[in-house]
Amino acid sequence: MSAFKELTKGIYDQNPVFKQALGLCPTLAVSNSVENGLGMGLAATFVLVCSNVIISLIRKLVPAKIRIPVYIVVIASFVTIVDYSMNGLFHELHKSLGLFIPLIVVNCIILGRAEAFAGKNNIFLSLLDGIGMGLGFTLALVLLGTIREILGNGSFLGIPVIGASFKPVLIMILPPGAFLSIGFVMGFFNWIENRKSN
Amino acid sequence: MGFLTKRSFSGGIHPPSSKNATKNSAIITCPLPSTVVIPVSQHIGAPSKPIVEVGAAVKTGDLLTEPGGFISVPVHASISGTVKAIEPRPHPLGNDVLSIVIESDEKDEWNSSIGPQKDYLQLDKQEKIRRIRDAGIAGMGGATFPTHVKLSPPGDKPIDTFLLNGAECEPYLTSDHRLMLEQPKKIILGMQIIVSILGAQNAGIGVENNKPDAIKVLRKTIADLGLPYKVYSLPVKYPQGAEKQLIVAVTKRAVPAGGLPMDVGCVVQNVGTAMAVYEAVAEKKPLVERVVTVTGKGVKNPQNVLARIGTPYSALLEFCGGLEDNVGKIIMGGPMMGLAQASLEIPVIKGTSGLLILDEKFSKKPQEITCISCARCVDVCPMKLVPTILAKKVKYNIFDSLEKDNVLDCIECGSCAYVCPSQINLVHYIKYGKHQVMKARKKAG
Amino acid sequence: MKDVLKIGGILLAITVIAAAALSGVYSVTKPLIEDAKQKEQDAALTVALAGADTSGIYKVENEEYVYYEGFTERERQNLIGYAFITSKYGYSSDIVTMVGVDTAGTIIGIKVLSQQETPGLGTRIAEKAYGETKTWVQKQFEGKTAMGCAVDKDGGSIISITGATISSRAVTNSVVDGYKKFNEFITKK
Amino acid sequence: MEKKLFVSSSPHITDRESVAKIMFTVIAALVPAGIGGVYFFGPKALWVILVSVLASVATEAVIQILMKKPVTVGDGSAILTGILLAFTISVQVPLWIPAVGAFFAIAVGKQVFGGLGFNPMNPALLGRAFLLASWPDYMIRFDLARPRGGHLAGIPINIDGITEATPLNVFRQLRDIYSNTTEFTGVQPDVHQQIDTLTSSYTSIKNLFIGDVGGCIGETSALLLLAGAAFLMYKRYIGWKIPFGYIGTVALLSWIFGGKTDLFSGNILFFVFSGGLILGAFYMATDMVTSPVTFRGRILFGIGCGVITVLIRQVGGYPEGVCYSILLMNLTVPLLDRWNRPKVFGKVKK
Repeated sequence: MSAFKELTKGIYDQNPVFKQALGLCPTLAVSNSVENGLGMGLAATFVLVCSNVIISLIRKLVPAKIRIPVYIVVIASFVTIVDYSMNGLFHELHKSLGLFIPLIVVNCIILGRAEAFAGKNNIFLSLLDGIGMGLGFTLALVLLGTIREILGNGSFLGIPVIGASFKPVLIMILPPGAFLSIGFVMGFFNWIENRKSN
Repeated sequence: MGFLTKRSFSGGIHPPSSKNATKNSAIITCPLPSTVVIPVSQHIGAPSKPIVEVGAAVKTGDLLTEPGGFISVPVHASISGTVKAIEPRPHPLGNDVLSIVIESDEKDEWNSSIGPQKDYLQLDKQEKIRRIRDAGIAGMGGATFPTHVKLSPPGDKPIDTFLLNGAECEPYLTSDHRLMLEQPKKIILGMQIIVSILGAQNAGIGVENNKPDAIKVLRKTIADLGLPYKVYSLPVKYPQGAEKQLIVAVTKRAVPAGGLPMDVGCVVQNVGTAMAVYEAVAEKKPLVERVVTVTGKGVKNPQNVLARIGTPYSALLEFCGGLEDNVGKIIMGGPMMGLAQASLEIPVIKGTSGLLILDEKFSKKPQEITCISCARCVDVCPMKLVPTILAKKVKYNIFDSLEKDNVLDCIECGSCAYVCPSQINLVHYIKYGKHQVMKARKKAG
Repeated sequence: MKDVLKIGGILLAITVIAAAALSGVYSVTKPLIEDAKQKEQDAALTVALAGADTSGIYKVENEEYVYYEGFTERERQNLIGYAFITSKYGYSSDIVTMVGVDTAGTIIGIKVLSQQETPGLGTRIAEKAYGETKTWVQKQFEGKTAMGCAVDKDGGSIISITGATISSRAVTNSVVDGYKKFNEFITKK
Repeated sequence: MEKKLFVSSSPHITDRESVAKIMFTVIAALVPAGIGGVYFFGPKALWVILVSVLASVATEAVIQILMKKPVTVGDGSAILTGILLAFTISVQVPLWIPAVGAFFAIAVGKQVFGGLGFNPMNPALLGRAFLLASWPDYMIRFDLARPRGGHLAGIPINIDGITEATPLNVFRQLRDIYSNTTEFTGVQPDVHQQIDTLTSSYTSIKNLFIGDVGGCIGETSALLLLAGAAFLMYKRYIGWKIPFGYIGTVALLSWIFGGKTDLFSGNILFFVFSGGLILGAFYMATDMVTSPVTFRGRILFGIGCGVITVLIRQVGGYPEGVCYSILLMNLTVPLLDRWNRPKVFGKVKK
C-alpha cells in the first residue's frame, strides 16, 4: 500500500461520510452552510490528524486493555484545544457551531481511525490517513453545505449567488434538508459505483 | 360484531353464482366411453396397488387395485372390457400417474356380487366401514379424502355432530344441487348409515339458501323417512362449503387453528359421498360413476352428466355438444378452487365435481401489478389471515416467519385473489409458501 | 497486581500530560476568549445605547442584577439611558436580547445576542431585510415604550414576522418582562 | 389438440376490480369538492389544481421513462396525488408552488421508494409538508381567501393584523390573546365574546359546513367532501374505521381540551369541520398504500391521527395538524400491522 494511497483513500474510495456512513451526526447538524461545514470539517481534521499522530506514537506503550480510554483522553484533549482556540479566534463561527465542537470527541470517524488505523500503523502513515480522512470529511461537509446553502438560502459562503427572484427552498437549511441532500448524494455515489461495476 | 348471530362465518365473498345454465337440467347419463383411464391414485393418501394384469378381462365394479395403506382406497373397473395398459397417464393434478386403461366390450356387465343387501343397517360398525372402504369412496366434494378414515375417528375424539355439506358454494357447479333434488332418498339413507357409524346425536344438512327447492325436497324426504335430521338454510356466501366455515355457521363451534373438525366433535361429508356410502353399504356398489357438471361459455350444451370414473374429458365434452371455438381454459372443479387442465385426454376421477370451460376472454389473467395494501384480501379471508403480508413474504423469499403467520391455516379458497384489485394471485404465492414451510418442517424432522 | 499498577500508571501519566497541555492552552486562550466576548458585548451595547460615548458605558453589578448605564461623556455626564439583558424561550431556543431604554422607558436600541430559531423564519428577528439597514427588532422596537410593547396578534403595534409569530411574540414579551424587572430594581434603589 | 389451453392456478375468476378503477372512483368523489373550491376561491383554484395534476403526471411519466420502467400514469394514482396536493394548499400561492410540490410528492414521496405500493408516506401530504417547510410565507397566506363574502362570525374587528384567516388560525389567535395574561398586553374585554361567537354561533358552523370560509382549496367544504366520502363508503373503497376513529378522537379530545380555559367546553362541530380534518380523515388517512391492513391496526391508526392532530392544534406551533399527524402515523403502519394481526380462525388464546 503506497503512502499516496493512504492519503487519498479517504477522499473518495473510503469517504467517511458517503462510503462508510461515519460521523453522520455532525454532518447532518452543521452542514447547513458552507462556512459551518468548512469550520467543522477543519476542526475535526485538526483533531483527527493530531490524535492519529499521538496515538500512533504511543501505540506500543499503551496496553490493549486501556487503549479506548487512552484514545478518548487524547481525542478529548485535542477537542478542548480546538474548542478554546476557536472560541478565542473565531468567536462567531464558534457560536454557530455551538455544541458540535465539543461533540467532536464522540465523532466516530476519529475514534474509528484511531482504532482501525493509527493504533496499528506508523506515524507517517497515520498522519497521511488522518489528513486524507479529515479532508474527505471536510469535503463531504462542504459539498452538503454548498447544496444546502445554495438551495436553501440562495447563497454561497454568505454571498448571494442566485438572483433575487429565486425563492430559497427553506427546507434545505432545516434538518430535513440534511437528510434529503445526504440521501441524494449517497444515492448518486451508489449509482456511480453500480455503473462502474457493471 | 354479531357475525355469529346469523348462520354464517366472518369474511367471504359474493361471486356471481353462474349456476343458471345447468341448475335446472336434470342429470343425464353419459354413454359408455370406448376406453376409460383409471388412475390408481384418485384420493389423498398412498396410491393403491394394481392387482390386475394387462390383458385381463374385467367386469364393471371389479376390483382393480388394493389400498396402499390405511389412508388409501382401491379403484374399480368402471366399464366391462379388457385391461389394455397399465402405464402413467396424464392426471388432473398435472403430473402423469400410473393408470389402468380399460377398453370397453360395450356390454357393461356388472360384477355379480353387486345388488341390494338386506338389513344393512343392522351390520356392525366395522363391516359398514369396510364396505365403504372396499367401495373406494373418497370425499366427492373435491378434496377426495378417504371417507372410511374420516368415519373412524380416534376414541378420544367423541363425535356428537354429523353435517352433510350441500352448500355447493363454488360458482357454476350444480352437481350436488341436482343430486339433492333427484336422489334425496339415497342421500338421506346414506346419512343415516354414517350417523349410525359415528353414533352422532345431532345430524343436519347445510344448504345455501339459493337452492330453496333442494331444501324443500330434503325436508320432505327426511319427514317421510321419519328421521330427526335438520336442514339448515345458509346465507349465500363463498366459501360456505368449506368444512370449518360450514361447522361454524351451523354449530357456532370454531375448529381450532391447525385442527380438524373432529376436534370439536364434528364430521362433515359431501352429499355425493353420502349417496355413494348408501350404495356401498346397501348395494355393495363400488364408486364407479359420479355426477359432473359440464358448464361454462366454452361448451355448447352445458348439463349435469352422470359419467363413469375414467371417462376422458374429450368423450364427456363430445356428449355435451363439443367445445366452442373460443375455448381458453378447462377447469376441473369450480372456478375458485378448481384446477386448470392441460389436456382433453385427462379422465374424470372421483373428485371431479365439474368441468368448467371458460372462453378466451375469461381465461387470460390481467398483468399483476404491485400491491397497494387495500386490505380487501384481509377483509374477505374466512380464516382471518393477512394474505397480503403472506404473499409479500413469499414473493421476497422470506419463509422463516411464515409458519408463525399461520400460513398453514390457509384453506386456499381463493377469496383473496378474487377481490385483489392489483390482480395478484395471492393463493398461488401462499400455496408455494405452504410448500416451503412443509419442506422445512420435513427437513427439521 | 503489578499489571494493575502498570496500567494505572500509564493512564495516570497520559492524563497528567493531557491536563498539563490543556492548562497551557487555557492560559493562552483565556484572554482571547474574554476579549472576543467583551467585543461582542461592546458591539451590542453600542447598538442598545446608541448615542452614548463608547467609553461612557458602565456596568452596574451587584448580587442580584446586572445592567449598564450609558453617558454621553466619559466622566458619567449626561445619563442617556440604561441597557439590560433579557431572554425568553421562543420557538426552539432561548432568545437573548440586549435592550437599551432611556430614563423615560423608551427603547433606544435593541440587539439579539443569541438565538437558535428556525432558519429563514424565526431567525429573521435578528436579520436585516433586503435593502434595510436595521434588523427586524431594531425596526420594530426602537422608539417604542418598552412597557406597552405587544405583537399585532395580541393587539399591539409590533408587526410580527409572517410564519414566526412565536419568535416575534417571545422577543416582544421578553422586552416587556425585562423592562419590568429592570424597573422594579431601579425604583427599589 | 390443436388449440392451446391456458393453465394457471386457481381462482380462475376475479371481481374485475382494478387499481385504476379505485383511483378514478376516488377522483370522481373529489370532483364536487374541487368544484366547490373553484366556486369559493375563484378560477385561480382551477389553475392550481390543473398545474398540480399535470406536474404529478409528468413527473411520474418522466421518472418512469428515465428508470426504464413501464409508465403507469394510466392507473390514476398520480392524478389523485396531484388533486389531493392542490386541495391542501392556499389559492394564493404562485403557480410554481403546486408544480414544485407535485414534483417533490411524486419524485421523493413515491418514485424514490419504488413507485405505487411502496411509498411509506402519503405522497400528497409529503409534498405539502415540503412546501410548508420550504415556503411558509406563501403557504400560510389566506387573507384573500374569501372572495365570495363568506365569513366567520366573531372575527374581531379591532385586530387588524390577522393575515391567516382560517377558522383555526383565528381561534388560536383569539385564545392566545385570552390566555396571554401579561398585564401589559391585557385581555381585551370582548375576546371572550368573540371566541364564543366564532366557535359556536350558527353562522360560523353553517359557513364551516358549507365551506364558505378561508382555508386551502379543497378542504373547506365539509358538505361536499362528505358527499364524496359517502359515495366511496357505499362503493366500499374506504372503510369506516380510520375516518371514524380519527374524527371521533378529534371530536372527543377537542371537546375536552378545546375550550377557552375550562375542560369539557370545546365546541365539537367547530373543531370537526374546521381545517383539513374531513379531507384528511376520509381521503388521506384512508390512502390504502399508507394505512394499516388489519382491523385493529386501522382503528388505532385513526385514533393516533386524532391524538396527534389535537396535540398539534392545541399546543403545537401550527394551528392545524392534520397533515403532520397523518404523515407521522403513516410511519407507524408496519408496526401497527405487525402488532395487530387478526386472531386466526379457531385460534385459542393460551
